[in-house]
Amino acid sequence: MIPETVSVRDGTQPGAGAMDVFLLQVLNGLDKGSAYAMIALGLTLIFGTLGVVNFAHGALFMLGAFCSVALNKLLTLEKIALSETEMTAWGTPLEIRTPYAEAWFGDFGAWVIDWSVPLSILIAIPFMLLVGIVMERGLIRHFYKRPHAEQILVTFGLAIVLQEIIKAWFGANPIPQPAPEALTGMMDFGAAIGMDAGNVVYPAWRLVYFLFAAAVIGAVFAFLQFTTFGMVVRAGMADRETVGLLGINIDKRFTLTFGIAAVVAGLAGVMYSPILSPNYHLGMDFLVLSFVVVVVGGMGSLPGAVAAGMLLGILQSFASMNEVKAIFPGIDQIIIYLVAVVILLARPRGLLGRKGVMES
Amino acid sequence: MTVEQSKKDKIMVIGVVLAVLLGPIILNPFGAGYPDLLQKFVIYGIFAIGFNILFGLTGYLSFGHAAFLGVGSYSAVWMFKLLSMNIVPAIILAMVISGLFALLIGFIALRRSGIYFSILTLAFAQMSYNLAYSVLTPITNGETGLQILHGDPRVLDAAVEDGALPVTNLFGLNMNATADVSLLGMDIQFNAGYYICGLIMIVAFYIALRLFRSPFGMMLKAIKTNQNRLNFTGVNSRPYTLTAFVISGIYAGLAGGLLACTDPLAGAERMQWTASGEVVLMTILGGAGTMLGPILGAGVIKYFENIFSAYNESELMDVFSFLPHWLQELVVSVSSLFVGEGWHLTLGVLFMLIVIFLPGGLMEGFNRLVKLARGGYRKDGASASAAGKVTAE
Amino acid sequence: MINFRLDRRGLLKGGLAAGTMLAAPTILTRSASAYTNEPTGSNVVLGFNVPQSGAYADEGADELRAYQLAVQHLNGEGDGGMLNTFSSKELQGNGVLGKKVDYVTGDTQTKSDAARASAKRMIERDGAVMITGGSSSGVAIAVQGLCQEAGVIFMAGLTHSNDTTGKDKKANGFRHFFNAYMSGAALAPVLKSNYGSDRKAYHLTADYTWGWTQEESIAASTEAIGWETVAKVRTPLGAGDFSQYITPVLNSGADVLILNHYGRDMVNSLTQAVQFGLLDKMVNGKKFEVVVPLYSRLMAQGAGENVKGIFGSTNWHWSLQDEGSKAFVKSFGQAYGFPPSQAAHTCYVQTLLYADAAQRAGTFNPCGIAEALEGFEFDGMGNGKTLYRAEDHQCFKNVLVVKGKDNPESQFDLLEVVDEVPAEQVTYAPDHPMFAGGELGACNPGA
Amino acid sequence: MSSILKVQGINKHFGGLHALNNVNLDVEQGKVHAIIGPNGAGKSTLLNCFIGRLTPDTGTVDFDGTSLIGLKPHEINQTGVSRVFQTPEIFTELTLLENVMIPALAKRDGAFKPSLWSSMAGETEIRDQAMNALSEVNMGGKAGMTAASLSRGDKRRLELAMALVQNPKLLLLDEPTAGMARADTNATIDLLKTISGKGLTMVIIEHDMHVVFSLAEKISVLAQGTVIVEDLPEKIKGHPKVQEAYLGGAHL
Repeated sequence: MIPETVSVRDGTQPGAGAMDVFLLQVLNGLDKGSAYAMIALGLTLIFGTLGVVNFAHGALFMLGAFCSVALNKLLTLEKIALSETEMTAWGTPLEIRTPYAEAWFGDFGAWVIDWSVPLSILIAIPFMLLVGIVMERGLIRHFYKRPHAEQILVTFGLAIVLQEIIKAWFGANPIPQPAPEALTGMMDFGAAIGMDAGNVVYPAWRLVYFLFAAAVIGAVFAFLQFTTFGMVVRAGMADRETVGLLGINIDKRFTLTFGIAAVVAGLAGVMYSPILSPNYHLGMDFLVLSFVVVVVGGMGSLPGAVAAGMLLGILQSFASMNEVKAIFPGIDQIIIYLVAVVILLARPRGLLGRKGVMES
Repeated sequence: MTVEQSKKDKIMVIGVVLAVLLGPIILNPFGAGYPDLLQKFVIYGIFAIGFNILFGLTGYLSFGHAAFLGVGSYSAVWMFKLLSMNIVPAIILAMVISGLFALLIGFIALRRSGIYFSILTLAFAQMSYNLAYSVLTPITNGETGLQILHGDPRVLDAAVEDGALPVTNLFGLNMNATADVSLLGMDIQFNAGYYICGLIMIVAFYIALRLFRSPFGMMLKAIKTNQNRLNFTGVNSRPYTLTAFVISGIYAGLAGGLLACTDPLAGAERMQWTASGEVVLMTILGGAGTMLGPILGAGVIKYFENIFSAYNESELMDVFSFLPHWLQELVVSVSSLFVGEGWHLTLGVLFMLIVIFLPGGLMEGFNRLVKLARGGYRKDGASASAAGKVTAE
Repeated sequence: MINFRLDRRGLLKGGLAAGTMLAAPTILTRSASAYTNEPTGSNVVLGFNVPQSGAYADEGADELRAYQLAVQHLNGEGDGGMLNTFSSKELQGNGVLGKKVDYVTGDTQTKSDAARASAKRMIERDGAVMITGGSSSGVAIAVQGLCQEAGVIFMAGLTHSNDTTGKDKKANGFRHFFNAYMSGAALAPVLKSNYGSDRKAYHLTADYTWGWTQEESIAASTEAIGWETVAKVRTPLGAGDFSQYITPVLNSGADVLILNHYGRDMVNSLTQAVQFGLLDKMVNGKKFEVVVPLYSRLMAQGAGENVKGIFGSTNWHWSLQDEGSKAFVKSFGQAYGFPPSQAAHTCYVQTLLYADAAQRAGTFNPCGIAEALEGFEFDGMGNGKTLYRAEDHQCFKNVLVVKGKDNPESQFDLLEVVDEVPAEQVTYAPDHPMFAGGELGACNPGA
Repeated sequence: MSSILKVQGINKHFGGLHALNNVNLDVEQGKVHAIIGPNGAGKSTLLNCFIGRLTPDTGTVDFDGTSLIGLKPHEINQTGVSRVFQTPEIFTELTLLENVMIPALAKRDGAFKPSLWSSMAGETEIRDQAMNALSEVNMGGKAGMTAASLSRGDKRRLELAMALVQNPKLLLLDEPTAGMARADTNATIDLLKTISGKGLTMVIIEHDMHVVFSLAEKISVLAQGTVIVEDLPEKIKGHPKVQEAYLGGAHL
C-alpha cells in the first residue's frame, strides 16, 4: 500500500499571500524553537560547566509542566458534599463539588484559578531550584569525573524514576492546562508589525510563550554576562581547572548553575503546558530532540543552543508544509535528524561551538 | 599471564555452554523458563555481545544500534515471505544487509568521535525508525509490523495446508517445537528455537572472545585509550573502528534475524531510540568491556521487562499471604509500585543503584564477591601465593 | 509424563541431520492434549494483555479493571453485572465449564514486540487459553497473528482499524469494538444534517496504518454526502506540537477539519486547533468546524474544554440507558468509584462473550469457541442487538455518534450521545474494498 | 654525508603569530641532531610539522626521498619516523607489554590489518621484540603492570621503548628526559648513545643542556620561529647569537 500523495491546494483565500504563510510558519518555528532553546540552554550550560551529560533534563522540563498541573489541582481542590437527592449512574449519592478557592475567595479565587499557569511560575522557580540543587548535590556531583556513558546511564535512570513517580501520582493521560481566559484568543500579529490586518493572526498564548522564552534566555545571558558569579561560571566553562586553581570555590557555583539550568527547563515546561497538555512522558519526547539541538548548536555554547533551537524549530515547520512534503514525502519525519547529520559532517563543532569540545 | 588467561577463557566458554544448555532448567524456578523469554535472553545476549565489541573495546558509544536489529528483522521476514521458511537464508540475508547498512552508516558516522558520533548514529536510527513507521510502509508494513502471510510466494517451499501459516524451521525442525518434560518436580520446556539461538549465541560468544584476544582487539582497546597516540604509532584507526562497527552491526542484524526466526514479525519500534538505548543499558549494566557482562545485562533487563511487568495485585497478595492481613496490604501496596505497571520504576532504580555502587556493572559486583571470598580465604593463611593477582579480563 | 508439542507439518518436511537429532523424541510420543493449553485442573487461565506503560496506560488500567470485574462476575462474585442482562443465559456464575476463572496480566507497552512477548509468556508459561486486550490496532493485529500461530483465541480490545477484521483478520481473532468504516458510516448522516452537504474537508492524519484506514473511511463517507476533500495531510506520530500543520488549514479554503488522530495526538491536535481559533472562524460563509471521528472519553478528558461541540463517534458510553449498560456502569462504578470507559466496556463484554461461547461449545478448544461465536447473535450488552459475523469475526451493532458536551456535570460527563446509529446502517459486505485482501483462514487449535 | 631529513622554507602562522619563519633544517643520516631554543621558539611546532600533527603553510619536509607534507600521522610513521612525545601519551589502560606490542604490530602489519582470528598470546615474536625494548629501557620487570600506574619518568621511558621497538629510521625526541631523576637521565643518555652508535638518526628537542651536549652531533638554535644558528655543538656553546637569544633581555 503506497501512501497517497498529499493533494495540495494553493492558498487562494483572499489576502492569504505566500508571505503570510511564510510568516506563520516562522512563528510556529520560533514557538517550538523557544521550547527547544530553553531546554537545550540548560543542557549545554550543565555540560559546559560540569562536564555532565544530563539525560534527566527532559524530565526537568516535564516536572516544570507538572508544577502548573499541581498548582491547578491544588487550587481546584474541591469541597465534596454528598447530594441527598441525586444519585450517580451507579447508584451512589452524587458528589457536589465546589473548589475551595472559589468557595472561600469568590471572584478572586476564580481569577487565581484562571491564571494558574502563569502563577505556577512562582512555585516552579523555588521548586525547580530545589530539585536542581538536590540533584546536583545528591547525585550529579559524584559523577563529574565518571565516563559519559555512566553519566548517561545514571541520569537516564533518574529520568525514568521521576517520570514513573509522576505517572503514579497523576496518571498517564495528558492533563489539560488552559491558558488564562484573557490570553486564549488570537492576536493580529501582522497588524502589530505593520502588515495588513487580519492576515497573520496568531494565538496570543503562543506569542506570550515566545516573549517569555526571550525574556528567560535574555535573563540567563545577562546574568552570566554582568555578574561576578556569571563571570566565574563562564571562565569555568572555558577552563575549569584554571578557575579551580585560582582558589575560587567553583563547586558551590556549579551547584547553583545546575539549579539555574533546572529552573530554565522547568519554566519552559510550565508555560508550555497550555500548548501541550502535560503527560508523564513529555520529558522523554523532548530529550532526544534537545540533545540534537545542543550538538547542532555546539556542545557548551549557549548562543549556539538558542540559535540551533530556533533554527531547527523553523526548519521543522517548513518541512511540514504540504508544498515541501509533496516533493519529499516524509521529510517532516526526519528533517531534524537530517539537519543534524549534515551540520555535524560539515561543521563538527556545531554552529557556534568551540573546537575540540567532547571530541573523543 | 597467557596461560592463566587462556585457562580462564576456557572456563568461561564452558560456563556459557553449560548455562545455555541448562537454561530451561536453571531459570524455571524464577518463572523465566518458558521458550519465548529464553529465546529473548540469548538473542539479546548476541545483540549485547556485538554492541560490546564496538563500545566495550573502542569506547565509541553508538545510540543507533537498534537500526541494525530492525534491518536484520525486516530482511529475515522478507526472506520468509519470498524464499523459504528455512531460517538459514533469512539469517544470512539479515547479516549481509545489516552489515552493509552498518558499513554505510559507520563510514559516515565514524568521521566524528565522542558524543558527536553518538548523535550521528542516533540520528540515522531515528530516521530509519520514522521512515519505517510511515513512508516506508510498503516495505515495513508500518505500525502493524511485517508479517508472513498465507499468500506469500515462498518460491522454495511446498505449498502449505489451506488456512495455516507456515512455521519457521531449520531444515524441517520447527522453531516452535517444544518438548515438555517433568523433571525435579518441574515442568520443563525444551524448545528447539531456543537451542538453535543458544548455539548461535555460543558461537557468537566464542568469536567475540577470539576477537577480544586478537591483535585486532588490542588495537581497538588502544583506540579506546588513546586514539591519537595510536595514529602516531603508525596505525590507521579508522578502518579498525569501521570494521568493529560493521562487525557489531552484523551481530545486531543476526540478533534481529533470530528475533524474526523465533517470531516472524518485524515491528518498527524495534528501531526506536529507546531500543538502541536498551542495548547500551544492557552492556553497561552488565559491565562494558567484559566478556560476560553484556549477556548478563541483557538477561537482567529482559527479565525485568517480562517478569516484573506481569505481576498484578492479586498475585502479590498471594506472595505475601503469610503476613498478617494489615501488613500484607501495606507490603502489597508498596511493592505494587514496583511491579506490574510500575516495572519501569524498578528498572530506573536499578540503573541508578548499579551505576552508583558498581560502576563496572554487574561483573564488577561479581568480581568483588570473588575477591572477597578469596580474601577471606587468604586471611586464614591457607594460601600464601599471589593468588589475588587478578588482571582485568 | 512426557508430552511433546511438535508440529506435524514440520516433521513431514524434516529429514536433515540437525532436524532429526532434536526432533527424534517426537516419534516416541504424540501430543496428549487436543489443543494448546487445554485446562486440566480446576481452573482456566485467561491472559489480559493491556498497555501498562506508554501513552495508553490509563486506558490499559481501565481495561484491567473491567477484566477483573468480568472475572469476578464469571466466578459468581459481586452483583453479576451484565450476566443478568445478557441474552444468553448459559453462564451460571460458577466459572466456565465448572472451572474457576483465573487470570494473568501483562504489559503491551503499545509495542508489537513487547505485546507479543507478553502474550507468549501467558501462553507458554502461564497456560492461558485466551488472550485479550490492547489499545491500538498495530498491537491488536500483531497479537492476533501470534494467537493464530499459537492456537489460542484472541478477543481484541480497543482496536479501530479496518485491518483488524479486514486484510489482517484471523480465524482465531474476534473483535467486538467498532471500526473506522463504521465511524464514517455513522458520522456522515449526522454531519450532513448538522453542517450541510456543501463542505470542504481538510484531513490531518496520523501517519500510520490506523490513521490511513480512518482517513480513507471518513473521506469516502463524507464525499458520499457531497463534501469535498481539500487535502489529506499526514502528521508524524507523537508530533506534539501540530501548529505547523494547523496554520495551513487557515488558508486552504477548507471549512471542516477532520482529525484522524487518537490518544495524545488527538489531545494535542484538537487543543491546538482550538487554540488557533479555528472554531471561531467563518469560511465560505459557514462556521468552521472540527470533527474527531474516533472519540474516547479518557482522551476527551485530556483535551478538556476543547471538546465542546465537537462531533465524533464512539463504541459505547456510560450514559446509555439500556439495561445492560446500566448494570455494567453500576457494578463498575460501585467497585471503582467512577464510570467505565469504552475500552473497559469492550474488554468486559469480550470476556463474557468468550466465556459464554466456551460454555455453549462445551470446550475451551479454540475451534469450538470460534464456531460458537461465529454468527452468534446476542443482546443485553450495551449496544443493542449484536451479531458476531462469521465471515470476518466482526461485531455488528449500534454505533454512537457523540458530541462534546457544552455543560458537563462532572469530570466524566464530557460527551453526550447525539445519535445511536442502528447496526444496519453501518453494516458492510465482508468483501468491501476497504476490508479486502486478507483471508480468515482456518481456526488453529495448536498442539 | 647524505641528509635523511630535509626541511626547507617552512612557514607556519597561528592567527597573527608567525610561529615558524622560513625554517630550513638538514638532518644527516646516522647523526643526532638537537634543536634548542628558548621557550616559545617554535621547537615543538616544528616537530609537529614533521609528524603530520600540523601542516605548514609553506615549505617542504622530505624524509628519505618522500615528502611528508599532507601525509596522515600513521602514514608518516609507516615511512619510518617514530616520535617520543613531550607529555607522555601512552595507552594508560593497557599493560606495559601491550603498550610496546602495539607499535611492534604496527611496524610488522602496516597501518591496518584485521587479524581477527589470531591471538595476542600467539604473537611470540612480537612479544619478544617488545620485551627486548622494555629491557632496553630497563623496564622489563614491569611488563605486566598497567601503564596508568607509572611515574612520569617511567612513562617517558615506556614511550622510548614504544619508539625503539619499531626500529625507526628517524627518531624524534621531544624532551626525552623531562621529569626524570638524574640517575635515570644519565641512563637514558647512555641508552640513546648506544642506539645512536648503531646508526639511528635522531632529532632531539631538549632543555637540559647536559643531555644536549652529551648526545648532539649537530645543533640548530631556534628563536622566534627562525633558525639563528646551525653548527657543531662546541661552536654553539659560546656563540653570541645563542646567548642573545637565551638571554635576550640580559639588561634586565
